[in-house]
Amino acid sequence: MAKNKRKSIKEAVQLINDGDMITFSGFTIWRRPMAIVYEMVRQRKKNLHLIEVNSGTHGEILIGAGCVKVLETCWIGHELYGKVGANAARKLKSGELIVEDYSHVHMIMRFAAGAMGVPYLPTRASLGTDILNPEYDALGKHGLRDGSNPRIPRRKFEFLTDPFFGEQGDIIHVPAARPNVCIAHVQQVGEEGTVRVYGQRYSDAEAIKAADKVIVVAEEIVPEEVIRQDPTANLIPHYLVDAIVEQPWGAHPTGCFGYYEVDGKFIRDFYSKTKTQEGFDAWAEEWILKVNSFDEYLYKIGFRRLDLLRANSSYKYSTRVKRGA
Amino acid sequence: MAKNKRKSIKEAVQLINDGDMITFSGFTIWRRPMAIVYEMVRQRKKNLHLIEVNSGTHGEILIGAGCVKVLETCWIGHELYGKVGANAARKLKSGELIVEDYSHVHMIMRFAAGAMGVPYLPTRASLGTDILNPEYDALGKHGLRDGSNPRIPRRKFEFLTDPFFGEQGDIIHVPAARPNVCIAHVQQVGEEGTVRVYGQRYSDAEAIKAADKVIVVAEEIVPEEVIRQDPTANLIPHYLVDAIVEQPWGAHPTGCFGYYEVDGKFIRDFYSKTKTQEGFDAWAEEWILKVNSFDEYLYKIGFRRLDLLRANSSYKYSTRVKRGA
Amino acid sequence: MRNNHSPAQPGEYKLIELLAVAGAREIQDGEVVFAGTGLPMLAVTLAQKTSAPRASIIYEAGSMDGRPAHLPSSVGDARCEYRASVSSGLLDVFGQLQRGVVDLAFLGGAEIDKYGNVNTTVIGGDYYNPAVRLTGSGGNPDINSLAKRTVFIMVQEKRRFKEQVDYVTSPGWRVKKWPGGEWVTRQEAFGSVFRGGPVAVITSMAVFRFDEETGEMYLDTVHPGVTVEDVKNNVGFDLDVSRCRGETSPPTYHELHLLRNVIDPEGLFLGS
Amino acid sequence: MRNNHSPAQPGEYKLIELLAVAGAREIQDGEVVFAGTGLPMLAVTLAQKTSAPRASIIYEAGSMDGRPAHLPSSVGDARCEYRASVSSGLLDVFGQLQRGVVDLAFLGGAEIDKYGNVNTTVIGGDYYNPAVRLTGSGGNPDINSLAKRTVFIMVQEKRRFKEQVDYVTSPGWRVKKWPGGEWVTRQEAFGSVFRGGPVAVITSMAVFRFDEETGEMYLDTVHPGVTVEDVKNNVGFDLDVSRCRGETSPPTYHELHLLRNVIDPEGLFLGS
Repeated sequence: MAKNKRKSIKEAVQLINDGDMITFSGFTIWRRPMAIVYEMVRQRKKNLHLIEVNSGTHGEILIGAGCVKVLETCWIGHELYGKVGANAARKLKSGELIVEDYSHVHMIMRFAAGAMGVPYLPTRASLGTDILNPEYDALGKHGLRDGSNPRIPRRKFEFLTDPFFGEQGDIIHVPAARPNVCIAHVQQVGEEGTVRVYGQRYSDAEAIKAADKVIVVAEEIVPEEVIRQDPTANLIPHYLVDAIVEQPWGAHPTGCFGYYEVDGKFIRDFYSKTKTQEGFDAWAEEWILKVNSFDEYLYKIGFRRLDLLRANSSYKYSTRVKRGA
Repeated sequence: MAKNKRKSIKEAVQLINDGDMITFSGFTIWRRPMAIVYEMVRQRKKNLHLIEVNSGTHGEILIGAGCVKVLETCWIGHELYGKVGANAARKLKSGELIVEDYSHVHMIMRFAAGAMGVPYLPTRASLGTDILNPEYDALGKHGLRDGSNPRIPRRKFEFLTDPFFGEQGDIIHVPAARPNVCIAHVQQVGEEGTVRVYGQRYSDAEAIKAADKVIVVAEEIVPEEVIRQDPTANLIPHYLVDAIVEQPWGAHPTGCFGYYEVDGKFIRDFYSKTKTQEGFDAWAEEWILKVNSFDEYLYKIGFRRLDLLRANSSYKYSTRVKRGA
Repeated sequence: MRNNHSPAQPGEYKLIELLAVAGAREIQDGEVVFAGTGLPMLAVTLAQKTSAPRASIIYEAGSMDGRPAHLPSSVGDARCEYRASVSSGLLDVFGQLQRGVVDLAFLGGAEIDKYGNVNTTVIGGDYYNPAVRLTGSGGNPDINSLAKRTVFIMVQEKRRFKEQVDYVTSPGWRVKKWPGGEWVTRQEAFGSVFRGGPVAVITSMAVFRFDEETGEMYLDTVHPGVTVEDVKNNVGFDLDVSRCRGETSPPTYHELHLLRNVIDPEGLFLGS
Repeated sequence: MRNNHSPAQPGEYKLIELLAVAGAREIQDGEVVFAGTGLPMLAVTLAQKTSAPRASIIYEAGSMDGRPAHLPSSVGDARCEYRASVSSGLLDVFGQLQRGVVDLAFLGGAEIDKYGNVNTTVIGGDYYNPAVRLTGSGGNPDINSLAKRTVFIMVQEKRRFKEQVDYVTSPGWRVKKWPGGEWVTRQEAFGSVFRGGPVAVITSMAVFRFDEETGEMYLDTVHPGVTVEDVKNNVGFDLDVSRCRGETSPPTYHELHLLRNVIDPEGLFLGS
């Protein structure tokens, strides 16, 4: 019934403009839209403002490649496979990257506010921390809270008290996240755009609903009439989705519940290369710029490795890949 | 593993105290915990403060029976089967019942605030309506906003503006709903208390999480290890549930997705009796006070009627009951 | 043999069928519509089966773009979520509404005034001791205040079309700004979230619209067999009839077929 | 044959095994525990298999009371939600946390000060141009500030145990009240949502607790083979050692068996 939303990865990335505020599906190193991220680097996107509940390997790639000007998040790293975001740390110190720190609850509430169409939400998380220190307002310090960009709030926080129940202690208002684009990797999408996520849904619903434009990459595009047989299992209605792309393994090296495992070895290798800019550049040359497409990238990784990562159909993760030290 | 939470309907109702603030699962005439409601009338609960996203037949029964002092909601009626809440209207006019009007969005946000542990949430719904008229603050007018009951907020609303994006127009803060007890009727509950709802979840998650004490009545108590085979299909973790009761047909005459239809004829008959207090009293005598248990009530309704209401397993509603005029 | 798409004649259709058809014609293809129980359901479902196959319907209990095999009796009905894109709950759908996803709202009302303010709460007497206590607001004011356009479908009676409603449940084009209570335009009250407002009132006698400047209701079309004078006699305020475009288009035979045999064969809202 | 429940001897267990066991002993049966990645997972899983079978674990990516068949490598891992009561997302679990459901938090940190303020953001230099930029807060301050008790598990080094941390990522017993920045007690900062705070810091050398009056850290037990002097030499502030109760209880053979053969046979956190 709906108009044809199907796009190639290249076409989908053309929907993203330089300077856009961007967010993503997933959590740290799980279900990140890597196929799109690699193509963003190939298309040399610039001055992006990443706003994420938490970041991870995908953020480190975009930051290392110089696509990112601002990162608003609570965390960046690679979990067990790389303890910090080395590209972000280097570019923060060189002044190329502005990092705005919020806590995890602050960020999820910012996205919930964006998703619900209100300018802020109240919370009581992380009182007494330097996250709330007015001197550590990075966007403010860089003069970006002057109202000229309507997506950047004029303050980092507001402090209030409760007039309803006479409760003591501060309430913090956190401003809505209002990204231009959300790029999501999910397990299944219907032909009209209905989104189904298997396993933990992280902050996907809030990220998608907060954004003005939504690009969904799925392991599989499935018949809309099939995905609608159990609408309670679906996360996002088709009318909120602008573009759909089918890309099996499209979240590699991050993991995808029910489909494949995190490729820890690949991420650990990436992390080790990111300790210098030269190291990252060489990695990006090899894994992004010298390969023309995600299919070519998969070919380079090889069937043997991918098949080891493939999830057991009962457990929903791989029982064959070696994970330990 | 968990302690035994299984209770009889009588025992579960003993967990509810006179004067408690109470909320329910469901929506208008769908999935209301009727078996518990009937027993509340039998146990002659008093001075209850109902706080509901919307009310329906269950609220009309408690109000008609004189159990309720305050009703905070956006709506009371019986959908197609009775256009207003006649007991509520009568007792409002006689001064026996205090009705506090909020809108649907206000109420769901009040419960979301309660569920998330914040004293209020912001919204922009229903500006310019008399719901916001300070003269129509029923709890305030009755002197109940003096802070003596910690569950009753000191104001009905607060009006603010947005400091983050420079948006014009008022933002309303609505106070959290903080009920003592939520009584929920659901399709399935695990032996440890894990709740699964099939079909629309209405405002069940928010109602349950906002309450301090949670009583769950289910069509079926199922093995915890079975309900945990698909945790993404579950709504509420076991540790939030205090008591579980198994009662097939326990939402009759309201409907239960996948199990049975709304009994429109029964509700229409009830509604017609509620036009006078005498009519209601006679109905309550016949259907509540003269029957000792919900099983006896079901026997009185009869297999033939119940079986017609039974849902088709594909459609999830009855295709055999006559619904039209 | 008569053309299926030709208009039916007076006497060949019921009033409620005319209202459903008039409602359906307000929907543009591809729109996201938020509809209440009853006539709005008939109108939206009819539109999906005729001119607006890509319209999506949200019902406030939590279903999005359901494709019911049988007409739902209320928004909480299991029938609403049959083959829906998503079925969840109130926080999801009202959040989307507040976010600005909804193009058109389809709602009912007991009373309306010349600015489109609607009352479904109390009639007569005092708020605390009314002559008639109704259901309360439900989602009416939320849906109406946060959608881009609203269409009301109502019974036409003089006592229901008032200079000023007894209680503003759902906001029209001139409203009070609380907590002060000063009269302002809808645009002023809503500020940044102003997205539009009531565009049509479809009643048992006519279709009304609102002046863009003054926000006042005017007569757009009268239903076949109804005169402008009849309408004036059933409106409790001074009604602008100068812009009446003539008659409301009647249902086609095809539309009647769909309503009677496909959409509501059980006579749930159409009656038997 | 030696008793499975008798204590293992120094040299028979690794430090990380001791830490996991010390962590597990902080958990009461039936508690709701919110745990971070790594050692906290070992501690909680061990407790569930020994003294606290009815403890439930929440992981911040959205799983509640999972019963993993294989040890998760991070909180987003599919293994977390195996046989969980509910698997959903961040808004759900953080909402429950803020609502007051969580009894105990299990977290890590890079630096800590004598009031239990923890830093995982920047070390050295200036906030805007630090010597070391770490991951940022994650959920550490949220979980610590909204649970009833918090246990930190950390590496013990003098440079990590500071008079004052370079950046307060996660709040201890004396914190700054923003936006003014005046030092206040944790109770004053949190007001109505004060529920408790850090109760223990388990490090590679010892277990520390906090004075109820002053909020200052003191030495509770030293690990087998570690002296009080060793600990003092690895703390950058004046440490109260007067209340030291002696040695941290070592793992039992049964606990070591569970950790090595049942909980982490892949050596994910225990190593090979």
